[in-house]
Amino acid sequence: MAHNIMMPAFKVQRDEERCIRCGVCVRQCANNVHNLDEDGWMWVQDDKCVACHRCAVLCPTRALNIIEYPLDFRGNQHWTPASIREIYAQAQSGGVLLSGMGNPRTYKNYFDHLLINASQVTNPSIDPLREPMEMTTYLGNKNHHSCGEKPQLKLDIPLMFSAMSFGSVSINVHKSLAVAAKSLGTFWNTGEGGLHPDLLDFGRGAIVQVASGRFGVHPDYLDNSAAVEIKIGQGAKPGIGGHLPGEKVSQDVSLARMIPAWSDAISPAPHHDIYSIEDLAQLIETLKVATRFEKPIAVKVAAVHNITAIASGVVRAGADILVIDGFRGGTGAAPMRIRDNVGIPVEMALAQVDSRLRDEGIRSQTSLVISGGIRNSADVMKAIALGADAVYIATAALIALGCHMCQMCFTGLCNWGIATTRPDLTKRLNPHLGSERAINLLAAWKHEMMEMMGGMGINAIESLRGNRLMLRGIGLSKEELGLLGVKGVGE
Amino acid sequence: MKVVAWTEYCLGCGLCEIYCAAQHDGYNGNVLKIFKKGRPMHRSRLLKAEQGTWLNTCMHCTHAPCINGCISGAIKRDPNGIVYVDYERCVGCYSCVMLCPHGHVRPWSERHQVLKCDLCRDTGLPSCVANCPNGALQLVD
Amino acid sequence: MLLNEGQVRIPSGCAIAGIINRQGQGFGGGKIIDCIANMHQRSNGLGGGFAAYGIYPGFAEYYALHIYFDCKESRNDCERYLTKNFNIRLQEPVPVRKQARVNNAPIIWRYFAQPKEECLAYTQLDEHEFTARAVMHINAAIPGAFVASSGHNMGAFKGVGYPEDIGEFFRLEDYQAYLWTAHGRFPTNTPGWWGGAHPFTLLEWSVVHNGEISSYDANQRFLQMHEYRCTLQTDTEVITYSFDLLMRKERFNLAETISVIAAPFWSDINDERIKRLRRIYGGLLLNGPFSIIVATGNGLIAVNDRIKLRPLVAARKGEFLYVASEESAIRVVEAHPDEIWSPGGGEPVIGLLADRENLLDLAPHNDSIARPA
Amino acid sequence: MTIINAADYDNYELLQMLEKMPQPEIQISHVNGQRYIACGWKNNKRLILQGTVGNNLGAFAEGPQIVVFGNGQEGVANTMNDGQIIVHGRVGDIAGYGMRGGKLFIKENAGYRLGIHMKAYQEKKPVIVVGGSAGAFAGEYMAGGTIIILGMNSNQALIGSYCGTGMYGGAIYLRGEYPSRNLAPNLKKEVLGADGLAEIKDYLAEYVSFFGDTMENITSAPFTRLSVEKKRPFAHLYTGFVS
Repeated sequence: MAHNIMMPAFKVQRDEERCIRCGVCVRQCANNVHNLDEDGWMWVQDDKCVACHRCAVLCPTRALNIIEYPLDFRGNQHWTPASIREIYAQAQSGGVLLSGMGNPRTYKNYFDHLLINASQVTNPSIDPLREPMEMTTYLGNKNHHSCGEKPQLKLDIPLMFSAMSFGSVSINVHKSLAVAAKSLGTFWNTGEGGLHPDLLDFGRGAIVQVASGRFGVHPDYLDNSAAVEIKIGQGAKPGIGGHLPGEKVSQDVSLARMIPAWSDAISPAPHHDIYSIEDLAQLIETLKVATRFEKPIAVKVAAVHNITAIASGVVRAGADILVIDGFRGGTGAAPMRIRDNVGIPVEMALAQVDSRLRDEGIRSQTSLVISGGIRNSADVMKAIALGADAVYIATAALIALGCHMCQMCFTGLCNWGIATTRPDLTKRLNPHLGSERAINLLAAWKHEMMEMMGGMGINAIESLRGNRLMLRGIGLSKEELGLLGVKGVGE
Repeated sequence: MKVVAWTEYCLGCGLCEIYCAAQHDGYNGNVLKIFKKGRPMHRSRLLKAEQGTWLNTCMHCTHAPCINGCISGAIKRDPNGIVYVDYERCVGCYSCVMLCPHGHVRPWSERHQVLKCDLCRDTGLPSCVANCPNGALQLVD
Repeated sequence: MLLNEGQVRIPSGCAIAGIINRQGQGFGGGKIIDCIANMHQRSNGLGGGFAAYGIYPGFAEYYALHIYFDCKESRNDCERYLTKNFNIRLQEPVPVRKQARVNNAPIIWRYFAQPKEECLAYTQLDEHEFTARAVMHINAAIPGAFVASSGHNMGAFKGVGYPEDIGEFFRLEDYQAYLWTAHGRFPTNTPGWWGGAHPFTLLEWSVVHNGEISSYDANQRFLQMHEYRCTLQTDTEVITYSFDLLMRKERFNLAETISVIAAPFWSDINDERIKRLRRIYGGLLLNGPFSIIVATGNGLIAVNDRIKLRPLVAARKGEFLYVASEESAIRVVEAHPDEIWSPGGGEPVIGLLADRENLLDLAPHNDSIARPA
Repeated sequence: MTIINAADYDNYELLQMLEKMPQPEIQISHVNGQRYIACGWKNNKRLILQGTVGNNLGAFAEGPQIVVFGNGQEGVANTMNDGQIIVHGRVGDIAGYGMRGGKLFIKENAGYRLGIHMKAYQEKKPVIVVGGSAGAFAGEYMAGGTIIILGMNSNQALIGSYCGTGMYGGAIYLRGEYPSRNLAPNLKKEVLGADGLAEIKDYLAEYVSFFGDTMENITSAPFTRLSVEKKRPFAHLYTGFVS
């Protein structure tokens, strides 16, 4: 192939006044951006930089800065620099463009157009510092005909760590989140890559996934869990399967996934035993039978156009927990075109599904958990007020562990030890520190939520669930307000 | 008290050495200043071996051979148990360098004295521990 | 506010079954009920139904209209329309029995009717086309009225419930049909509208179907060009109209019709004529998972999508042909078939009445309305 | 041996009863469509089933020995981790989906998508032997293990199209020809002589012991072996991209 005509995306700036040639950047960059010759000559390869900021953060003299490469194309509103660069990349390689994390584009974010209520005069607000405030919630089938018989999950905080498979993320991410979930009284999710033998003790605190590839799925895996989640789809890449390249299937990943090391791990697009809704009912029943009706069965779907009908079907198929993942949900790798163009915002999906299930009188048969781009406690509050029982977070948890959102997870060269299975990189995430940071984050969110609930005069999370009167829309059209089922500000 | 390295999480980034050097000799942790103006001498060394990297640092032994062998009484133990060098007294005989079974005491040739970890006894938490980006160093009793 | 089928598209999964006696010998509905009841777990109680052929031999020359009414007013409106356009030989309620698990049944009547000569002359339509349009008119324009079936000597019996309960409700054991099909439904959501249950019918066509047609909108927009209005927004309606267009109107034979709706991959088509059909009728390729049983008075055909994403089993015993989503559903009524097999993707199972074999054609044409007495 | 008449119970009663029965060997007669039998079992119980067994027989199981005198439906040995299922008849679609261990012997035909995404792991090497023919997409995404299709008790074509699409491990043995034009680009085929059957000789012997053909008869026809030529069929599908 001829000379690559792509210029770098980022420029690494080194302040020579400050650089002390200590070599920390050289040793920390897995992309080999920084180089130190024996004669003390420092040089950088900008085209390898992914702007993960590892070098800049660790540089003891703050000598490094990374900026977008200043050389820009001639201004064009249609042929943006990104669209031109994408064509260069495909013309060079002939490949499907791959990217990591969730949809980064400028679609409307409905969380940012919702405002939360507070009490003034007519009912008192509550001071969460001194008065009781209940954040406990239960997930599962709460149909009054079957209450008490169906297995439930008890959450001390309406937040859980969403599915990220070992392989796409490092073992230390799993360790961090497993420890954090236990300490917080909530659950983490294994993702579709099985459970590493080191984490067997944390299985009972885990929601274990059964996905189309059936990696690491065996009777002990199902038994040693809090709940089983059938992964139909994920928000970052609805409708397609997954592909963990052999380079990431290390000896350890091989143990958990139960496939030979260094072989590709391909998840088919569908579960081949689910081609229709009654097949989903069949797999749910199969898993219930296999776990002797002791575990709640969750079904995770991506938020797509027909989500209300899908949700109704999933509930009627017997799912105890319905998980809806919006198009901002993260991923280790997704074809960029799919990540950026397929699916819908989870806020809309949630509002519509909750209403639909209530209209059909089946909302109590299932708990509704949403995920996909939840950034802070206000997003969580809004989701619960729109009708969610609980919220899954993953990207936010990874950011707490150090992720800098460079979106290059699929390379396996994560400098923060998160999206990698290389031992030398994996060790960069100390799970003792990681779990502490994850606990801190959720404890802080929990406190913020208690403050906001107190402000509304509510002291139990159940009273917020589906309480859309606690929300008002701002800057939304009448149709959007209608779809969200909330009033406009001032109404 | 001593600093314990947790090999499992040591990245080998070398920041411990850098901050160690900067913390001493009046630089108060100013990395830039010591590297630009001074002569950075770190007290502990980052070791690299096949099985990984770790900070090799003084264990402040209860029966420290370096104290026993010091001909000028320059190596002392403070009330917290920290073994340190009194540079007023050190004459650079290097007995301690030879006596330490772990190589934790190094010659400081240009001053004709020795270097060893003093757990940053004048400034609080050892600088290596405070600046390890991955919690791989811990100060233990 | 929940919308009925017709106002919103409701995908569903299902169980299907069909039995034909190729000699045209009638048998009671108990057999087909046993058959579909065996696959109870494939439905969720929100829809079950049956189509039966040969049940009204005394009225064989009349269109047998099974109509569901929400209330008396809609019945009055509908009857006013019917008497204006049809000579009605007999009208009566469809006999039902109370069934604990079947609720909210509409008012269900049947009418044995023939288009009035003057209406045919005025509209210059043949009687099939005239009746088909009348059915579409009632469904679309008379509120609260829905035509469940409209063919000669046949009827659809469907409602909200498990199919075995619906069968009991409609007293199907009292009918003698030589061809039965059945459907157990697993809709993803439904307000519980009886009209939305399957089979879907048009004239003599009836279709039961398992799966979801991913190409639905492409298909229905193609059919629009041929003056079909897919008012119910169901996959089954699209399937029925596709068969009606290809076989009744365009007069393609079964093999040709199958080569359109479950078209082989381009790389597998050698026949120039089939290639040409696919080029022209590509818009009728039913894409996505399905197994369907299409029936008329002439017989039935069962077929899978071209990559066989739904299960389908067929069996033969003497003059009986059985098809069902699961083998056990056949075994429950015929423990020892002569032959039992799973057809491949796009490979039809054809069960025609013995005297129609040479037809290779399911369609009820004007010139072939002869039916077993 | 304990004998149960499945017709006396509904599906879930039957499953509950089986779960509680301590006997090592249980025979069930008049099975017709009962689903989920032996799902998730972690034991070495022996089950003898007479009739048409419902969907997902032995799914997620680890260890049970199941003999079916009759036919199986969809999802036989779905994601099975270990154990043995012997079907003296035919089975429906997606038999052995995601199977990781154990053996599945079928006397007659298998439906579509046989053994897709089957994978081997350490000492676990799943094996499927089909006496009859198999439908399309057999061995799709196959990552390990062995599928053997003998085409003997069948009047259908030995194997449907798209065999081994996306396969990246394991091997498929066909007793007969496989047309080159149908060969997926990532696969290679070899025509085997009698000595080429060494790897599967034991499995064939087991087949003979269950279903009573002769080894001579089986090995009288040439076998074709389909295996992976390019281990990483999708290695160049994607392009990383710093945007």
